[in-house]
Formats: sequence, C-alpha cells, structure tokens
Amino acid sequence: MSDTHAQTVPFVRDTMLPSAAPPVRESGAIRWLRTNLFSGPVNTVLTLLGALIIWFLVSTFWDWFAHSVWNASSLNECRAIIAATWGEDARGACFAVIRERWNQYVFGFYPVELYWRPTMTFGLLMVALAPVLFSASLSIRRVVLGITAVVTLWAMVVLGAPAGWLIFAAAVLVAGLVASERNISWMLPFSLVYPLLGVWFLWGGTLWGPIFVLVGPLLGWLAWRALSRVSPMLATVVAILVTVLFWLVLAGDAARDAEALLPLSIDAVRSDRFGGFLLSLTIGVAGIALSLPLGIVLALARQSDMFLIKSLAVIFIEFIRGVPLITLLFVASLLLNYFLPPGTNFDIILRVIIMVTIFAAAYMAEVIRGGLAALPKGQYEAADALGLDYWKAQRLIVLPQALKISIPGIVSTFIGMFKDTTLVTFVGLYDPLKSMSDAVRANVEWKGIYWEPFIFVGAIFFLICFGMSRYSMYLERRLQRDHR
Amino acid sequence: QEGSTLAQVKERGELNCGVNTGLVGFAAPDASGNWTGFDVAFCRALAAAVLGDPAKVKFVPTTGQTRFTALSSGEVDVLARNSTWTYSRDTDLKLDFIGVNYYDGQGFMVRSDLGVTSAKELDGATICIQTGTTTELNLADYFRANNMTYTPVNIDSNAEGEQQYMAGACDAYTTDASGLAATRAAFADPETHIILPEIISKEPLGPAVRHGDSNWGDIARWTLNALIAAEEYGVTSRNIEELVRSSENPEVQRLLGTTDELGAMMGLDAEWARRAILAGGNYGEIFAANIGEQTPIGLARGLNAQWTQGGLLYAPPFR
Amino acid sequence: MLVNDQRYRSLTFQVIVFILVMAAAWWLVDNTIRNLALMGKSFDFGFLFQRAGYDIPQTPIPYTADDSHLRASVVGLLNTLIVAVLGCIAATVLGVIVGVARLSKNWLFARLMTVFVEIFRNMPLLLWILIVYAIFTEILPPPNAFRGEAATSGMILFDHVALTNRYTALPTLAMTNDPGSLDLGARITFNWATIAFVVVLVGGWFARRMIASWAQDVQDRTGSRPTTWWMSLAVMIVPSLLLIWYFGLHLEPPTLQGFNFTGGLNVSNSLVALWLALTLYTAAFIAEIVRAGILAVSRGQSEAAFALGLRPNRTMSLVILPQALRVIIPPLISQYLNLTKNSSLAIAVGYMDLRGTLGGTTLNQTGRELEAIVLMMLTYLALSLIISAGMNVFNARVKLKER
Amino acid sequence: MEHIERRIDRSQMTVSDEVAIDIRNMNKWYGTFHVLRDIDLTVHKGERIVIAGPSGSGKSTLIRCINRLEEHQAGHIVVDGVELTSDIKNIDKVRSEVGMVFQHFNLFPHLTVLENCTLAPIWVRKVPRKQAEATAMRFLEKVKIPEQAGKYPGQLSGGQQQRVAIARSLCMQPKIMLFDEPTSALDPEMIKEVLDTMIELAEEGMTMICVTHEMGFAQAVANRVIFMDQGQIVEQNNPTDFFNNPKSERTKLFLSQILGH
Amino acid sequence: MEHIERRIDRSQMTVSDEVAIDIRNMNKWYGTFHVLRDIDLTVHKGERIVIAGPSGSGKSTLIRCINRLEEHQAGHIVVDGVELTSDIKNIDKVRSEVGMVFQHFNLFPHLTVLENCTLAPIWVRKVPRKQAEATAMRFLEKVKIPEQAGKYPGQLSGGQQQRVAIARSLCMQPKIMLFDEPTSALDPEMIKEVLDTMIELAEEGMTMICVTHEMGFAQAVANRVIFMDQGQIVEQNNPTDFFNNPKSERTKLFLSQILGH
Ligand SMILES: Nc1ncnc2c1ncn2[C@@H]1O[C@H](COP(=O)(O)OP(=O)(O)OP(=O)(O)O)[C@@H](O)[C@H]1O
Ligand SMILES: Nc1ncnc2c1ncn2[C@@H]1O[C@H](COP(=O)(O)OP(=O)(O)OP(=O)(O)O)[C@@H](O)[C@H]1O
Ligand SMILES: [Mg+2]
Ligand SMILES: [Mg+2]
Repeated sequence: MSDTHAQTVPFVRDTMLPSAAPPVRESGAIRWLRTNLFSGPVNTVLTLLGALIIWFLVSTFWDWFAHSVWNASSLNECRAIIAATWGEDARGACFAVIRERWNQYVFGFYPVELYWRPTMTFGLLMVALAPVLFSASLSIRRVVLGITAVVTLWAMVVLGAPAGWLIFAAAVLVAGLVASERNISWMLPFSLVYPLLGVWFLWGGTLWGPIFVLVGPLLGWLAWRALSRVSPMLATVVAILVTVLFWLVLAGDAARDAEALLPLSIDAVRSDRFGGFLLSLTIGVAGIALSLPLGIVLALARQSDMFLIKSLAVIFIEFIRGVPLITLLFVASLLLNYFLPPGTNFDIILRVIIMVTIFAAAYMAEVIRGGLAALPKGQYEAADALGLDYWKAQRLIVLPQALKISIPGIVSTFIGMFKDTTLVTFVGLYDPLKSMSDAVRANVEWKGIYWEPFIFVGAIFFLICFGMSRYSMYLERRLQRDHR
Repeated sequence: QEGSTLAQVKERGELNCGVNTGLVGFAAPDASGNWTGFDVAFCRALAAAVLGDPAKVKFVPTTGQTRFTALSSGEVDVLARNSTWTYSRDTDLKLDFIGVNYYDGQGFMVRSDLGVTSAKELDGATICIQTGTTTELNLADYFRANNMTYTPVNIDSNAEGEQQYMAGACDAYTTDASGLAATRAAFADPETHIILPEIISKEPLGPAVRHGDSNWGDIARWTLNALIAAEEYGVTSRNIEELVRSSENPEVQRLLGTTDELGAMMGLDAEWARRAILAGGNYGEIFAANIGEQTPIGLARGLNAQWTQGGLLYAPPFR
Repeated sequence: MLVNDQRYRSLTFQVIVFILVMAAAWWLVDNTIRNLALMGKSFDFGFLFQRAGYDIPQTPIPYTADDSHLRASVVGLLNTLIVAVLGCIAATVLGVIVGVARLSKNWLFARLMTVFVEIFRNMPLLLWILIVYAIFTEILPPPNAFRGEAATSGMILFDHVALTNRYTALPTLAMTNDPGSLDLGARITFNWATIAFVVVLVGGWFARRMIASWAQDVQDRTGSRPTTWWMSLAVMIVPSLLLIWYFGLHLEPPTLQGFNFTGGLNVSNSLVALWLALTLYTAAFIAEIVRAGILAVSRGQSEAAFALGLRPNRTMSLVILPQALRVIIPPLISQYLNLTKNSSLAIAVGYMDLRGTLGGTTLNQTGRELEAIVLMMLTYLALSLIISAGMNVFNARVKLKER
Repeated sequence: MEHIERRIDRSQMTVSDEVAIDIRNMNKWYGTFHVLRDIDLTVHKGERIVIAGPSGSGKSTLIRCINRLEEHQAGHIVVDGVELTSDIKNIDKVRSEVGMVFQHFNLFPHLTVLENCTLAPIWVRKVPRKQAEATAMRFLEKVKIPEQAGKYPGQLSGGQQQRVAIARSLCMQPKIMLFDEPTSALDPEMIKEVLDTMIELAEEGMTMICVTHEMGFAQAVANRVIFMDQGQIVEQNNPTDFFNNPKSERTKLFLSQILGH
Repeated sequence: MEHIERRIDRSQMTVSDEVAIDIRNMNKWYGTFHVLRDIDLTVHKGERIVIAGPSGSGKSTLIRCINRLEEHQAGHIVVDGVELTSDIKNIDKVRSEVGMVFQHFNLFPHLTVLENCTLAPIWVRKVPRKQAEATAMRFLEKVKIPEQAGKYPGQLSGGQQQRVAIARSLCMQPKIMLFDEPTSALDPEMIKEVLDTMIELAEEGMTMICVTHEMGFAQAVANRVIFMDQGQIVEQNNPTDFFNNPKSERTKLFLSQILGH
C-alpha cells in the first residue's frame, strides 16, 4: 500500500466550462447591498446608525437651507421675508448678507474700482505656477489655464478693468496657453519675475521699485560670474553682499529718481485696505513661496555634518515648532519693533508674512528632512564618485528625490498654513473669518448674523484646501507611476 | 528736530492713528473701508493740523490687547481708542494722555425683563466683559467692595460681547456707558434693555501719545483743545472762514492764527487750528455728528458739555 | 586656501556662520536695549509679583483678584493643561473610532466618516471654535429658561445636569463625613477624600496588573486563561464604593438661585466649546493616522493569523494592533503637541488660558509685553519639549528589529 | 530536479482511504468574475498533491477556499468531516486542523521566532506556555533553525523565514498543510532549504496540498499533480504520467514553457 | 569559469610602465578599529587587478580610499600623479579621472538612463548637452542597451542597471575604473551580461581594479590577483599562480572555500 500513486484517478477535461454568472444573491445590487451595508448584525446596525445621522442632519438643516433668502438689505428684512413666505415660525438662512457684502469678504477694503487688479494678479498666478505645478500633464494644464483665462478675463471685464490692462492680461494668458502647448518651460522667466509683478499689481505704486529690486540680484549675478573662477565661495559671498547692499543703499533712491524721470506707476493701495480672502491668499501664497526654499535650507542644515550649523538649525526648528503660531504673530505685531533699530516701521502684512513663513518653514524642514533621510546613502556616494560637489549633488540628485518623497507632507504643511492665515485676526488684520464678520456685524443691518458668513467662508476654505490635498494625491500617484 | 514724531509724520506724509477695531460711533470702518466716528474725527483733525489734509491718516485697528504696545513701539503716532486715562498707564506704561475727549463711566446694561433695577442686585450674575480693559479691574473692585460675587465671561471684541449678551449668555454687559448706549442703540429692540443707573467708575477717555516727545504731545493736546475751545467760542466749520476775516475776539483771532502765530511755537504754521476745525467741525459738531442725540447712538452731552453749560469741558486759554 | 581644504572648509564655514549669527543676535539685543531705553522701560519680571486685580472665570487653584500676576499665570497654565489633556483624550477616542470606521466594510458608514474627516481637516480650526461656541450660545437656553412654573427647559440626567448657554451645570460631590484637607501651602489644598480615592484607584490599577500577570501565569502553566474581568472590575470598583460609603459621598444637583445655577460645578461653555472644537478637529487628523497605521500592517498578517485559527478580536489585539501602534504613536504625539499649541486659540472664546492671562490681561495691564511674551513662549516651548522627549523615548523603545 | 539532491524515503508516504478534504462542485466568483468553476477534488489522508497552472488560473484561490480565507459561493467543501459554511465554529475547527504557508511568509515581525511559533498554540489550542515552547523548539529543530528562536523575523534570511513559517504552522499540529508557492519569493540558494523541509514533512506522511512551480519537487514527492487553467481542473494524474505523457493541449503547452525555461 | 564563454582578446591588454595609482604605507582606522594596515600597492596603466578576500577584510574600504569616498589617516595615495590630501581641488581632479561602479548600482532613479549618463559630463566636465548625449549613446551602445536610453532605472533589470552604471562611469572618460563587487547583487542570469561588459573594457586596455568573487573573471582577465585579509595584503600574484599555487595558508583556505562552493 506504500505505492505513492495508488489513489490517483487520471482526469482530463476535454471541454472547457464557460464562465457562468454568479447566483442572483451573489451579484448585482443585492449583493452590493448585502456585502456593503448588511453583511452582519454589526454592519446592519452601523448602516442604520449612519442613515440616522444623515436623516438627523438633513432634517435639522434642510428647512433652514430651503428657506434661504438671497435678496434683502438687512437681517430684519430677511426675517420678514421668511416669515411672509414660509410662515411665522419658519427659520431660514439669510444669504443676502453674502450677496450684499461678498466683496468685503473677498477683497476686504480694497478700492472697488481696482478690484480687477487682485483678480488679474491671481489669474496670472496660475500662469506663473503652470511650469512648476502642472508641468507634466498637458491636459491638466489645458484645463487649468483655459478656465483661468476665461474666468480672469470675464471677471476683469465685469469689474471694469481698463482696456490696456485687459489686453495685457489677455496677452499673458494667451502666451501661457501657447507655451503650455509647446514647451511650458518658456514661461519660467515669467514665473521668476511674477513675485515682484504680483506685489506691484496688488500694492501698486511705481514699477521702478520692483525693477530695481530685480536689478540687485542681477548685479550680484554679474559679480558672481566675474569672481566664480577665483573662488566659488568668495563669489557667492560677494554676490550676496552686492545684492543686499544695492537693495539697502541704492535701490530706494534709484527708484525714486527713475520715477521722477519717467513716471511708471499705478494707484497705490495701502496694506490697511487688504482684508478678507485677498489678505488670506496674499499671506498664504507668499508664505508658501517663501517657506519652501527656507525649509529646504533648514532641512539641509539640520542634516549637515557640521555641528554648529546643525545645532543652530535644530534650535531654530524646535523653538519655532514648540510655540503656538499666535504667539509668533504677537511677536510680529508687538515685539518686532523692539528688535529693530529705533524708528524702523515696516508693514504689518509683511511682518505677518515673515512670521508665517518662518513657522511654516520649520515644519517644512522636518517634512523634507524625512525625505532626505529616506534616500539611500548610495545616492550620495554615487554623486561624490562622479565628482559632483555638495551643492550640485543636492540640487541634481538629492533634492529632486527628497522633495518627491515629501510631497504629501509639504502639501499638508501648505494647507495648514493657509488655514492658519485666519489667525491674523488676533493682530488686528481683517481676516475673512472673524474680523471681517465682526466688521459686517458691527453694522446695524447685519447685527446678529452668524451662520451664513461661517458657511460661506468655511466653504471657500474647504474648496481651496480640499483641492490642494487632492492635487497632492494626484501628484504623488503620477510620480509613483513615472520612474517605474 | 530730527527723529521727532512730528518730523517722522511729515516725512511720511501720513499720520498713523490707532483706533478701535470696530465700535460704532467711535471708530468703525464702513463697507468700503472708510473710517468714521468720534475718535476718528480727532485723528483727522490732527492730520489736518499737522499735514494739512484730514485724509492723510492711516487707521491702525488695535485690539484691547495690542493698543498700548502699538503706541509705545512706534507703530502708531497717536492712540485714539477710547482708552481710559489712569495713573499707571500714564506713568508705568510710559504713555502721555493729552487730555480727555470724552468723560465716561462704567455702567451695566441688562434686559428689562430680568427685573433688576440696580447694579447692587447683580450678586451672582454672569457678566460679559472685554479683556484687557480697565473695566475688568473696576468690575472686580466694585463687586468686592459690595461683597458680591459674579462670573465673568471674557470676550475679545465688542461685537462678540453683543452676541453673548443678546443670546443671554450673560445677564449683564458692562463697559463704558457710552459704549453701552452705542450698543443698545444698535439693537433691534432697544426698549427691552436698560442701562442701570450706577456708574461704577470714572472713565476719562482720551487720546494718548508716547512718553518722551513733549512737542508731539503738545500738538495733539492743543489740537484737542482747539476743537473744544472752538465750540466754546462758537467757531464752527461753517462760520470759520467768515470769523477768520471778521472776528473781533482776540482769543478767536489767536486760535485761528490771524494775529499771533501760535502754531510756530509747536513747529506748525499759523493756520493749523483752522484746518483742524475745518476737518470735522468743532467738538460739538463732531459729537453731534457721530454720537449725539440725532444719531442712532443718541448720547446726551451730559458731562461732556462745555463748562459754561454745566459740563466738564474746559479748554485752557490760547495765549 | 583654507576653503579648499576638506578639513578646514567646514570649520571655516562654521566660523563664518557663527560670527554672522552672533552679530545678528548682538544686533537684536542691542536694538532691544536701545529701544527699551528710549521708551524708558526695563526688562524685569518684578511685575509678576504685583497684584493682578482681575478675576478669572475658571480657577483650578484658589485665586482672587488680590493674587499676584504670577498666580494668575499659573492659573492660566493650568487651564491650558486642562483643555489640552481633555482634548487629547477625547480626540484620541474619537479619532480611533473614526479611523477604524473609515476602514469598515460598511459603505455608508465609511463614507460618512470620510466626509467627517475631510470637512474637519480642510477648514480652519478657528472656524470650528467659533461655530461650536456660537452653537452653544445661540441654541442652548439661558439659565432663566429653567426657572419657575413655566420653565421652557428642563435639566437632564435625573435633574442633575443643566445645559445652558453659559455653562454646563454639573452636580457637586458632597460628603457627609468630610475628612478635611491637606494644605500644601500657597493656598493649594487637596481634600483627603480625593487623596484617598487617588490612592485607591492607583492601588486598584496595580492590583489589576497583578491579576493580569497571575492570569498570564496560569495560562502559561495550564494553557487556559482564567476569566479575570470581574476580578479586575472588582478591585477597581469595590474599594471606591467602600470609600464612597465611608465618606458619605453623594451628588448634590445644582439649583437655580438668582441668576445662575449654584451649588454645583459650572463648566463654562468657553471650555466646552474649545474642547469640543479641538477634539473634532484633531480627531480628524488622528483618524487618518490610525487608518494609515492599520493599513500599514499588511493584509498578509491578518490572513496568517486567521489561517492559524486566531479569532478576529485576538488577531486585532495580538497581531495587528502591536504593529500598527508603532506606526501610529509618533504622529499621534505630534498631534497632541499641535492640540496643546492650538489651545492658545482660547482667545477666540475668552477662555482664560496661559495666553489669556499672562499673554493677555497681565500683559495689557502691566504693559510688559516683552517679558510676558518671552515667558509665555518659553512655557509653551517647555511643554512641547517635554511631550516630544516622551515621544523619543517611546520611539527608541518600540523600534522594530531588522537585519 | 535541480534543488533536490538526496534520495527520498518513501516508506512513510502511505495514502490511506480516509478522506481528508472533499470538494464537490465548488464555484466561486469575484464580483461577476468566475474564478473557480465546478471544482471536484477529493484528497485522502497522506496524499501529497501539487497544483500547477498558469498565473491567474485560480490555484491560490482554490487552496485559500480550503481554510476559508476566501468564501465559496456554490458547492461544498468538507474538511476532515467538517463542512465549511458560514458557521464560525466550523471555520475555527477547520482552521486549527489546516496549516498554511504563504508565499511571503507573513511572519509577525513584532514577535520573536519562538513567539511566532507559540502564539497560536497558546491562544487557540490553550496549551501551557512551557509545553508550547517545547513543541515549538522541536519543530524549529526539525526545520534546522533552533538557534534562531530568540531572533526577530526581520533578522533572518528569506529561506530561514519561510522555514519559521512552516514551523509555525506545524506547531498547531495540523492534519493537512497547504502551501501557496512557498519558494517563489526566495533566492535560489534558499529554495533548497525550504524544499528539504517540505520533503521531510512528506516523508513523515503529512497530507499536503502545494501550489508550486518546482517541478522537481512535484516529480519527487507528489502522488498527484493537478493542472488548473481558467479556474478549472484541466488535468490530473500521477507525476510520472503527468510530466511524460500529458493529455490535454494546455498542459502540454504549459509544460513545454515551464520545463524549457 | 561558469559565466565566461567566449575567447578573450588580449591584444590591447598591455601594461605600460606609467604608474596609474601609487599607494604607500597607507593606514586607515574606523574609530579605533584598524581597517587597513600598511597597504603598499602600485598599479600601472593598463593593469587589471582583482582583489579578493573574506568579508570584512577591507577590500571595499581600500578601493573607496582610492577616490576618497573614505579618508585615509596615514601614508600616501597618488592617483595619476595627484596626491590625495584634504585639498578639495585634488580630490575633484582624482574623482573625475576615476570611475566607480558600486555593488548596488546607485543609479539616480529620478533621471532617465540617458540623463544618468550625461549628468556628470554636463555639470562637472561642462560638456555641451548635445555632445554629452552623443558620448552617452556611444557608451550605452557599448554596454548593449542603447534602446533603453529613455527609460528610468526602475524599469530595467538588475543586469541592465549595472551596465548603465558602468556606462555612466565611462561617460566621464575616466582613466581608471574601480568595481566594488559589481555582480554580487545580481541574479545568476544577469551576471554574465555584466561580466561581458567588463571583459570588453579590459580588452580595450582600461586600467581596472575590481573587487569580486567571480574567480572565472579573475582568471580570464586579471593580470594580478590580490588577496586581502584583516586589512592587509596577504598575497599577490598573477592569476595562474595565484589559483594553482597559492603560497599563504589563508589564501589556500579561502580558495578552497570559494571554489568548493
Ligand atoms: N480579491 C480579488 N478580487 C477580484 N479578483 C481577484 C481577487 N483575487 C484574485 N483575483 C483574480 O482571480 C484570478 C485567480 O487568482 P489566483 O490568485 O487564485 O491565481 P493563481 O493561479 O494563484 O495565480 P498566481 O500564479 O499568479 O499566484 C486572477 O485572475 C485574479 O486576478
Ligand atoms: N563606516 C564604517 N564604520 C566603522 N566600521 C566600518 C565602516 N565601514 C566598514 N567598516 C568595517 O571595516 C571592515 C572592512 O570593511 P569592508 O567593507 O572594506 O570589507 P570588505 O572586504 O569589502 O567586505 P565585504 O566582502 O563584506 O564587502 C569591516 O569589519 C567593517 O565592519
Ligand atoms: Mg497565487
Ligand atoms: Mg565590500
């Protein structure tokens, strides 16, 4: 009986069975319901619970939404309309406040006749971002730039932009679209000068200011070119010195003189006119743009094997991460003047941007450090063996990979920072959430209106933040697919 | 002189004026960001006196917590934010109050259906109060002195205080009586709220400047005095041009710079006071336009009448 | 050239940076000194010992307006800690529930939790704080709605708790046999009964541990684990019950007297709203962390456990959780850190935390912004350093051993 | 036969008449995709069955149905006299009789090798720890790595890990062992170690079902080779006939690919 | 000689008198651990040197010292007439003359194969992109994977990746190539491809130092085999004598292990 093959019944199938449909209760909607909603007692209870929650939410808020009033000039009028239309006891939303005051929530106290300027600024921002953010996918670029172009131009027309500027914006947008079809990196120079242009569009004043700000690095670069043969380190130091000195000593006067010679200016708008989402976006975008490079530098410093540099970076990062943002904002608004030479006084928005940047940069540094640490040592060695110096190795080999790994973290830092722009309310700036709503409520007509502004502002924040997080997920997936 | 506040303001071409973030009647931005109010008017008058243009003011909204720092750190040149002149603020906080533009006192507002008619009946009540104000200290002192207890509800801004009070989250709202009146006036049903008779403190509200620059202090002080004196002498924004030409009153002539050049003593020109008065009118006009009985705020002059009318306003002589 | 020498290059660079940093620091300090001199102020913490003069609604340790600013600051710090600890606990519980529910096979429930997470993560915390606070003030009834015959609102939980738009009025614990208090000086006292309860609870906890290790021992010897839950329950509860009986502990419901409920503990809405908003907001983040942690344990692990015959709940406790926790704990602790820092938004609802006392009223009444803010930042910094030190210890302990 | 060098002792490899696993007319769908079609399979105690077939043919699914890691939708599976239904009692009974070794080992990385091996005996079989550890050490010796008992899986090589996985299953003293491509994630040197262990098991008379592409192993050890394609059993035979004289076209094609490679 | 099948053309394999690398009395410590002890080694242009030795004997460390991936603490290393000191200029010069191929390839995963090959020429040698790409394609053809130029390293097999790594080094047109166990991370089938490439290089007269356990390669190509143990050069000889007639006991032991295996 020890024959191994004793029990084998040879079997050969000569006709292959066709694929059959699953039994009824195993397919279609029934199966879906059974497996997804009622697959066991616990699950059934959960489903009922979920349904209960939804029913509760809908039944509580439905009436309120359904009875909303969009056309009224005061809360009392709203209430009167609701009472008249849906009966005395009806409760309803009064979105008329949004309709009446949307501009305040969006533009703050920016001069009404100049609303087109922030509109154009943020429209062109998309063009400037295209080479950076949407570089890989033509179809996405097409959609984003196309929509941006249409919306921006339409909004500018509606807001009464002068024809010259309309043409300018149209030209840039079209250039962006064309470049996007051909080679999006053509837009890089625009992306580089955009920060200065954006500042000029928003705050106005003379164009010579931004121009001379730009001249500084240009001179620095020339100095670097001239000296880099001698010693790259010396050249870098000199270049930075030249730039900073130019900015500090010459740029202001030069801009004033040039303006006197050839006036090139648009209406100036002061910082105290900024408010609402214009303020949030300005702080947010500036903070994002500045905190990334600063965060990279901090992360590299923290990863460096130079003890002193590393310790300084650690102290800085841990300090910033250890204190709440609003204490930093208080520093910006209350203490900064202690630390600067007597009599210096600079713009509160700028100060807030600096603090927000520093705060986000510390978090960014930790995120990027994670990415750096995830890189295998072999990458550094290979770069060394090929003769790349430290900076080239970082720029060409290390950072591209580290940043890619860190994308989710970087984007959530951005999102966190954008949400945190609401905290500027505590230093007397008109954020869209609290200060602006308080300002609106300070008027007799809208006293007592709470929910509608919250919903409006919250919805906009949600759209922007949710959009960013989805975009980062898309980016992550795409980068994963590439290179594999 | 170099580095003085006056020089800085002139150099900048703009006066930085610290105001409330939003208290109707005293300082609040309207839908398009234009500031109006009683304190705002003082800022404009000062700007007119110094810079010749009442529009050259940058209003810096300050909260109860940031106001003094904003002033001492140089962020604002003058603070006109219904702040109470107290000993320690004048000395320890290194501010200089340049006068009183509104004599106020702390009061309580309650719903009339609460059945309370005196502050003495507030034992055990919940009271809304803005943090960082003198009212917070007064309230503590008052209840201790009267052997009563209370629960404070700390709020950050007047708007929030109204919200809490309206919703019944506090039984009483306490702040300066003027503020109470302004708040009550803005209610849909002002009749159902009463302001209790007790005024538990003296609250002389006035603009303040930094300690140490007496010249700038003088300018602010005398701008305020000019507005008060103008009312006393009957100089209004409407008749001022005529008075410049025709006034016989030597005091008025000095005030309007037609005879002595008083302005030069402070580093200003002769017509500084004229411009200050033209900016928004004399004290009485400003009062009437912003918080007077014809406005929704509806404050009576009361203590803030001229001394000649039985009030406390008494501008020192211009000579 | 020194900079071309590998050995000295980094040294040179470091020296340059050090000089620059020192110069910058010196510049800042010099400016500060000059500015202070210009304003005629000094840098001096003497103000902390002056009379504070203001009242604080919630005082974990006795405090009156006559106490010093220092004591006011300590009260503020304790308030910060109270909301932070409560928030961390609640956010963890909710976050774990939501995170697990998001992984549930129940389509509806999982979607609902996704919506919860996305909504709370993508809107500013300040918004949630304001909304929750507004819900409390606008929707709950004021205390006088509980008054009289025609009361429009009633107390809940057998007339022991009243939810009002000012506070939640809870019953107090009263004792018929009060053992008196232990005085720690500085007017900080602990009731002996409290101490007794703490001792009994801690003792009970140790007893529970001993029971568990006894059970383990029995299991090791015989293979079957004795049922111990009732013993654990007993050692935790019976002594406490005895104490309750001995001290004659009972609940005294709050009563409406005058304007407010008295005779109970009134937990102010600013605390509850802040706590709730922090909880909801942080729970959304924790849910994601928990979800990622569980997903990080590969499906193969649970399949292997099932194939060995382990039941799902044992699989969870013996295989999945120990692995998931390693992934979950570090980001969880940084969420605790965030929550603690975010509690400084208490300013929006007038909750008097450290920022509200030291960095708010004290700063404002004394005009010592430099000192107050520096002190406040250092306190927050110390808090976070303590928390992250704890995290590092933990990380080092649980690191997976690899080849 | 590249990995198998030694003579195989067939003395214990007896096939009894008792039925270990009985699968009748079993069908399974993933959604609407018909993965397993009318599977009929009877496994007797002591049989060593190798399942082969192209990727995606349902081999893994089939053996995962046997210990109910996957649910079947039609037909019957009876393991050691217990029918697999949704009754949890039955599932537990079956699972504790059937050991399974996965392609990717699925060791518990947070437990030492010894703890991996004693976990289930202690918690499922309620064996005292001492005894569980003794058993575990016995099986670790059998798979030739007793000295690694205190290490963590992450510290072992792939071959060692897979042998721990086998020992872990054996510690439950199962009547039947399922192997799902136990060597396909291993480096060539390590395959031998694992196959040796499996051969030893076979020599001791364990009932085994093994999905593998190691044809040397199949020829040396199996008493039956089953060829699956498109979710069906296309051919089964004893190894000699299966390899030398395949009947179906598909089998021929498959064998030519796999052996030519 | 399992992996080497073809006849090797030795016509170009001439050793010149010029010294390519001169190591004198070199010592290195890791902390207090003495890894390399009194290493003396002169490599002439055109030599093909294989370094063998047990694990941990310091082979990798030695060749990593030659392009200063590790710093030595005593003695002298002169590469192509440039002494390696802490002077960065010298280090840069040496690194651009010495190519290195790592065990784990260390390709840059975010760059295509072509970009991997042109990166260093463009940024270090400042070669115009067009020209760098032409050179790169030439070397990719040489390693027989020109068609993969546009792919990312992650899309290639191990053998292909290692050949890209070789091409990448060659693109810098180095005078000396260092190989650190270039085939030991590869599957057996792929080893051959890489060895072929290395043989071709040798046939063209490249100066090579190669740490490897591929004794077939050593016998076929090397003109000198160096045996290291405990941080010292224990024996060096031409391959024939080295393998057939080892002098030292240690070498014998090592060879018996490695060849018996
Ligand atoms: N959870 C699942 N949901 C849907 N389809 C699945 C699932 N698991 C497996 N399949 C599909 O079922 C088919 C059979 O899968 P199975 O893993 O059993 O194949 P296999 O024969 O083991 O293949 P391999 O040799 O690649 O392991 C495949 O087509 C597979 O794509
Ligand atoms: N960074 C380091 N720090 C401390 N010791 C090290 C370091 N790198 C290597 N070593 C030690 O130096 C010795 C020589 O290492 P090396 O890598 O040169 O050996 P090897 O001959 O290349 O061995 P293998 O064949 O395993 O690659 C080893 O004992 C190793 O443990
Ligand atoms: Mg499979
Ligand atoms: Mg090595």
